Amino acid sequence: MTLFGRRIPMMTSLIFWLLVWEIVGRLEVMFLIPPITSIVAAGLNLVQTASWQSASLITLRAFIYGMALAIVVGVPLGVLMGRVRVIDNIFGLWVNMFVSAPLSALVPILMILFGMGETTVVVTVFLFAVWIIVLDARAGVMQAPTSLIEMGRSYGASRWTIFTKIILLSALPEILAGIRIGLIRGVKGVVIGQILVSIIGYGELFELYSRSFDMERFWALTMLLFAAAMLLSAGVEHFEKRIEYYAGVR
Amino acid sequence: DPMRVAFGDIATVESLHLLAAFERAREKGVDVQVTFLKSEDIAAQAVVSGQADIGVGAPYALLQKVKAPIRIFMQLSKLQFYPVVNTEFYKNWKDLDGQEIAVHSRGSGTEAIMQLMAEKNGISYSSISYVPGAEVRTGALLQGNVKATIVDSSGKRVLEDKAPGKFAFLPMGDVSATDEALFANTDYLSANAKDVEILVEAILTTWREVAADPKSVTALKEKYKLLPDATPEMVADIEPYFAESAPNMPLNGGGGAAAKDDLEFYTVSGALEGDAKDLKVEDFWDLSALNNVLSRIGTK
Amino acid sequence: MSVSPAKLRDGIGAPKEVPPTVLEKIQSFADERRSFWIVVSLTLLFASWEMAGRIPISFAFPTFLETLSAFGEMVADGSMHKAYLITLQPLVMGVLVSALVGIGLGVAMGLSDKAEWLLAPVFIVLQAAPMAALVPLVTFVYGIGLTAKTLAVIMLALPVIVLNSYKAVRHVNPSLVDMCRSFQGSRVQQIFKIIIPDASPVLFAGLRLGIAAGFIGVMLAELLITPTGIGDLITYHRSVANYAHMYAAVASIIAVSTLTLAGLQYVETHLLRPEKRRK
Amino acid sequence: MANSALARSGSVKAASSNDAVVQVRDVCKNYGDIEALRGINLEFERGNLTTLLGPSGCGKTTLLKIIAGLVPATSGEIRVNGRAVTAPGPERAFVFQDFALMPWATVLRNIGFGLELKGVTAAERDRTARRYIEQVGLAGFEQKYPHELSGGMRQRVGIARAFAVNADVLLLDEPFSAVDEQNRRKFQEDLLRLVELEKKTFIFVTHSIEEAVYVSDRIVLLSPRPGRVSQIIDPMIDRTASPDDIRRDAVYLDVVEEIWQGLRQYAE
Amino acid sequence: MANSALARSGSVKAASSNDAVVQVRDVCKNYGDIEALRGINLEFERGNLTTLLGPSGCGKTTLLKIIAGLVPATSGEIRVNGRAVTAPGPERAFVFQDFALMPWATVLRNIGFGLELKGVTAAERDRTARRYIEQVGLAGFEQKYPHELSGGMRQRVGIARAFAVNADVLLLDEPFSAVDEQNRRKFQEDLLRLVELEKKTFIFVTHSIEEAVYVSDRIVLLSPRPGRVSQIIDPMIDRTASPDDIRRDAVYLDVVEEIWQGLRQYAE
Ligand SMILES: Nc1ncnc2c1ncn2[C@@H]1O[C@H](COP(=O)(O)OP(=O)(O)OP(=O)(O)O)[C@@H](O)[C@H]1O
Ligand SMILES: Nc1ncnc2c1ncn2[C@@H]1O[C@H](COP(=O)(O)OP(=O)(O)OP(=O)(O)O)[C@@H](O)[C@H]1O
Ligand SMILES: O=[N+]([O-])[O-]
Ligand SMILES: [Mg+2]
Ligand SMILES: [Mg+2]
Repeated sequence: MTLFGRRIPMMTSLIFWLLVWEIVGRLEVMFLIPPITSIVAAGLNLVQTASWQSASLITLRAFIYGMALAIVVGVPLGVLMGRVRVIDNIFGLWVNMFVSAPLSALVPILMILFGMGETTVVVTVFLFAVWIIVLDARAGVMQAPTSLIEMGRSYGASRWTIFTKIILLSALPEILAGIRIGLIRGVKGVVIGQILVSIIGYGELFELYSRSFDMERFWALTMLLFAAAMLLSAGVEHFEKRIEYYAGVR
Repeated sequence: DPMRVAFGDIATVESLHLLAAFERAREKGVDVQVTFLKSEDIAAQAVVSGQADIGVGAPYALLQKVKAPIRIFMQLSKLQFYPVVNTEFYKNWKDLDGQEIAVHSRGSGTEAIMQLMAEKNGISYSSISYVPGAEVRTGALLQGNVKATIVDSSGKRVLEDKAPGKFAFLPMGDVSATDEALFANTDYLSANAKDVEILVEAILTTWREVAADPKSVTALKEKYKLLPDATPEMVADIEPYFAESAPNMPLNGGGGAAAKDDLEFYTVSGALEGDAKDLKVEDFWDLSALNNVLSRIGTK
Repeated sequence: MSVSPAKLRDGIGAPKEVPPTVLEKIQSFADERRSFWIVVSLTLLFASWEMAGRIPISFAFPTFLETLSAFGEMVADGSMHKAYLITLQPLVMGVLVSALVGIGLGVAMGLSDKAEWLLAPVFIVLQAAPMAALVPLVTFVYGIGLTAKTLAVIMLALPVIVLNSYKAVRHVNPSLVDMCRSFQGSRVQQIFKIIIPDASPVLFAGLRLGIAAGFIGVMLAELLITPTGIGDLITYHRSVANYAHMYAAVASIIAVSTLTLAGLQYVETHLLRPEKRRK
Repeated sequence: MANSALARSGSVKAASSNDAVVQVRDVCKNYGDIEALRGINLEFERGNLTTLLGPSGCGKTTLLKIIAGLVPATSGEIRVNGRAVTAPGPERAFVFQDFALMPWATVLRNIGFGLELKGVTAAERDRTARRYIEQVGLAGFEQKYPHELSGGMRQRVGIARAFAVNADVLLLDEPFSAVDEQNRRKFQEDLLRLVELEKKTFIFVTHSIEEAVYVSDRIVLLSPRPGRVSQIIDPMIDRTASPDDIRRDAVYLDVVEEIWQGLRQYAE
Repeated sequence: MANSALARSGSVKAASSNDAVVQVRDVCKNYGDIEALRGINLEFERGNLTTLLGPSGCGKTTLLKIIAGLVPATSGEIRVNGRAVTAPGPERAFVFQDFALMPWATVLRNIGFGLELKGVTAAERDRTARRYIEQVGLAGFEQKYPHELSGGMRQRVGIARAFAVNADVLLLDEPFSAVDEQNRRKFQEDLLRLVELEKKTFIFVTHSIEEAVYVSDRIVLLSPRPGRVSQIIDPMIDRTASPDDIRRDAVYLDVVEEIWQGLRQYAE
């Protein structure tokens, strides 16, 4: 937006909304909305508590394991689906189904299969993240330009060389985009897993704070999570842009 | 091996005495590890699937259905619930005929009580909605989202405190049934008899101490550094809570008598299928550990 | 999001031209019929499910047939359709509200720089954020009833609908807009005759994503706020160890969501966009 | 031999010809820091086809859109039929390089769209649209959608739509660039026929020197960014000759060569 | 006047000329039900540039790819230097319409890619690549990525890559179609220079009649689908003349007109 001939960056409106929040909080309209300043204070306090630190560690660990699994499984499966027709036909239905299925309904089943601990949360993260990674990897591989593949063939490249030197590299931007969306979904998965499954990590803290109506800490925790999700996505996006040819492909 | 306990709730003031008892068992060399889970039913699943050794709750319906040999081995508390109505709408049990009520969850003790009361008073509800968490139901009552439900003792205190006279607590007569108990797989109980007895003894002695002096819980909290993140309001809540619940604490771990009461209560409420007479206590309880401990420390 | 056939499968290795063998005949039959692969795919999954259930891999893992019969039982005794009547209420209401408000806000953001400045960042944050964490909050304000659940659905569905509508309007073909202007179309004509029709495929895609998010939201609400509808079937049958029933309830909600989304896509391509219709 | 009436830019002959339908006066255009056009002065006469030619990015599209009123000039003014304009008007119609057809509308509706926006009744605009469908040779395709047409047919829909509103001035931005070479030749001949038929003012943008020379009454050569008028050439080709004869006409060949020599310095 | 040595297809002169580097014998190609090519017989001689010309979809690309060994013929055979081939080989190099550059590789690596696949050492392939970078006028751009280049520069990378493997036969599929008209002219002149310089066999596909006549030693006209050889024309243009003189040469103009008359029936 431009105001008085000057461009105002878009994200500055968040400052405006935080101000509105502060005022609403100060007016004590709702106990749910404490002033931002006290949320920040609670947040500074929160990060020093042992319970937050251990919850963060647990959450982070579940997230990293789940994501690693999603990438390790998702990328190869997507690549295979993109290259092998039969595999695509067999898995296509399920991948397309689960990418938009209400996985939150599946979590109760995961709990009784994988236990009430971290494993279930890891599996939840995996399930939230993996499908989009598969789909994007598949799309990337299928979009590898025919002419690049023919170019490789015409210069005598073996199938394997074409696969590694041309197809995979062509697919890299899509694969990364899939991972970025997968990361965001993974964050949602780790939270949903923790609050549905078992009272571990952030799930426990959320439950604790909301039961004791400790809104300052509740919001502080929420905002820390939101910020982490945004930072994560911005981080991958930055990495995507650093791949020199990205601009050329897009 | 550690003794893995699945607790179907987060740690609050109301479980301080149990936490203290776990600490004592630990002092005696039992490596108790507690996992706090979202709900009792999940805790029960954990025991069934072998992810936990001991669960906390009263999963009678599960015990009857599931193939795994799970047995209750001691009672921790009895149902201490208070049917409550908003006096703007209802005054007594008869008023609830054909009305909607809210209870904790399907098959829970709270539903059992309400069904039992309906039967005793010759009424039936139009529908039952499930609202887990006594404090949630308390809040819902205060906000007017629910007009008739059943709450726990701290909910009762909150209601009396925040809206004196607005709510009426309906008479229940004589109901005695387990609210929370400890249960485990029979294999576990026989293989770890010594540890289980240490745990039972630690709980019974703690219970007896608390019953004798409800204020001692605060000291226990300090001693074992329990609930380190508790807010001042929570701490202030400790004494009144235990003062109120002390008289009702089972000091002998329930045992056969409690089991019989439960079978009767839960068949009437519909959580258990069949006739109470035909159900055998041995299919639900394993009394050996409790009896061994009681023979050592005596009954009260 | 549809399963499109691998277009470039002939990229490597030249296909040979020889008379078709039986295998190739099956292959060409399979290529022509998507339903063939759907059947193969379903059969494989159900067969492996059945086998895993018979081993069994877990005490809580019913076989496919047990689950199917549990499903039949719940359909027969009416508990299934009763549950759906309850679950669909907050879902439908939440999605309707999100669609109306979301498309409205999104289109406004697409058309006006001021609205964009004010709202886009908020929804960008909400979209990336794990909104599930906020579901417990709505119970504080809206209690445990239909309103709270509807709100949970809205919280999950709205951001994605808003952002897609916004993107849709921003990505309208600028030369179509120029074309309309060059024929002196008014702003209203521009919006209703060019921008909205041109944006409608993306608007619809956003709606589909919103509905998918709404299903997640309603299941969260029914598992977190109070167990009703399908959420109640899931929690109740779990608590009494009726695992086959529990699986049937979960599978049914996933199937219903998938069919809803597929149906919507069908409606979109077959009724709205002539250029996407298959001849 | 070559009738290259080289009028250096700036030699304004504004007042002289009152037949100028479109006058461009001192038009400059900056996009932020980018100076796209600098001091453009031009006149376009009724019944004439003028081509804007120049290297890529020199501002041909920008100038055309400024005349159309789609893009505001940074300074200077545009007069159409003597009146200054800053917005699109009914006397000008634009033909877009990418056709700008509505994919959700039939050929008939696309062609009648300009009339639809003006509030002309359905019956009347259908009648008009059908007349132009006939004229551009699309009879029988009324109910087809754009995706069912070839590139050339789509472009004809775009042209018919512009004709249907009966504007005085037709602005065409590389209308044949998406059409393959062989069809393009045919289109050029069609265009000449249309210029003959409808006494309108055509302003045409192309990259092709041959095309420009073949179809234009006048060619305006623009210099690279910032675009200025570097040369104005009136090919003076005898259009009564057959296409083949025109293409081997010495005048034609001289003009092509002259322009090529002028532009080749800008090629890479 | 016009030296239109109209050789009807089928008049095989195979045995006669032993100088034919590439021989196409009775090649047919069906894509499923679609018959793309029917009974093609052609020979391509060393040092010559032959153009395949024909309406869109007539099978020009298909024929080129069959010669390259990228697409198998349904029947018939291709002989290169006397040996039948069915797969790509080092004696043929392909230049792609869309350049087919690897976006993740620098100009240097792209140009050296053919050598890289052959297992040539890094030092050696860099040396060769640099020589051709020089030759196509891209010196200084070695470390750039394709997206940093203009369309014309990208095409030159594609051409340099094909030259770098030192194949006998160069197959070019509309190499200039993505280059703008003015740069295209320059490219055509460059191409003629390269044909002169490197004594290779060029097989060239284009849509542009002028381009074909301007650059070719021989033009093969294909009929619409199923593609058959409908005419073979040897323009016999004196290439020692200047580009401008060539373009106004009567022979040149006659051949263009003759081809145009042959093809216009296929235009829409
Ligand atoms: N909306 C815009 N914002 C910023 N710069 C622009 C914009 N439109 C055009 N330009 C710049 O203005 C210059 C002229 O652009 P214009 O499209 O008018 O050139 P053109 O002569 O039509 O080019 P081409 O032959 O490639 O169509 C270019 O350098 C272009 O990058
Ligand atoms: N992979 C394929 N599968 C099926 N049909 C194909 C395939 N490739 C080409 N065709 C068909 O074969 C015919 C010849 O195609 P080809 O691309 O060789 O024509 P072309 O002369 O190069 O056309 P253009 O001038 O448009 O490049 C066309 O009708 C085309 O639709
Ligand atoms: O514990 N409750 O029964 O709510
Ligand atoms: Mg332009
Ligand atoms: Mg082709």
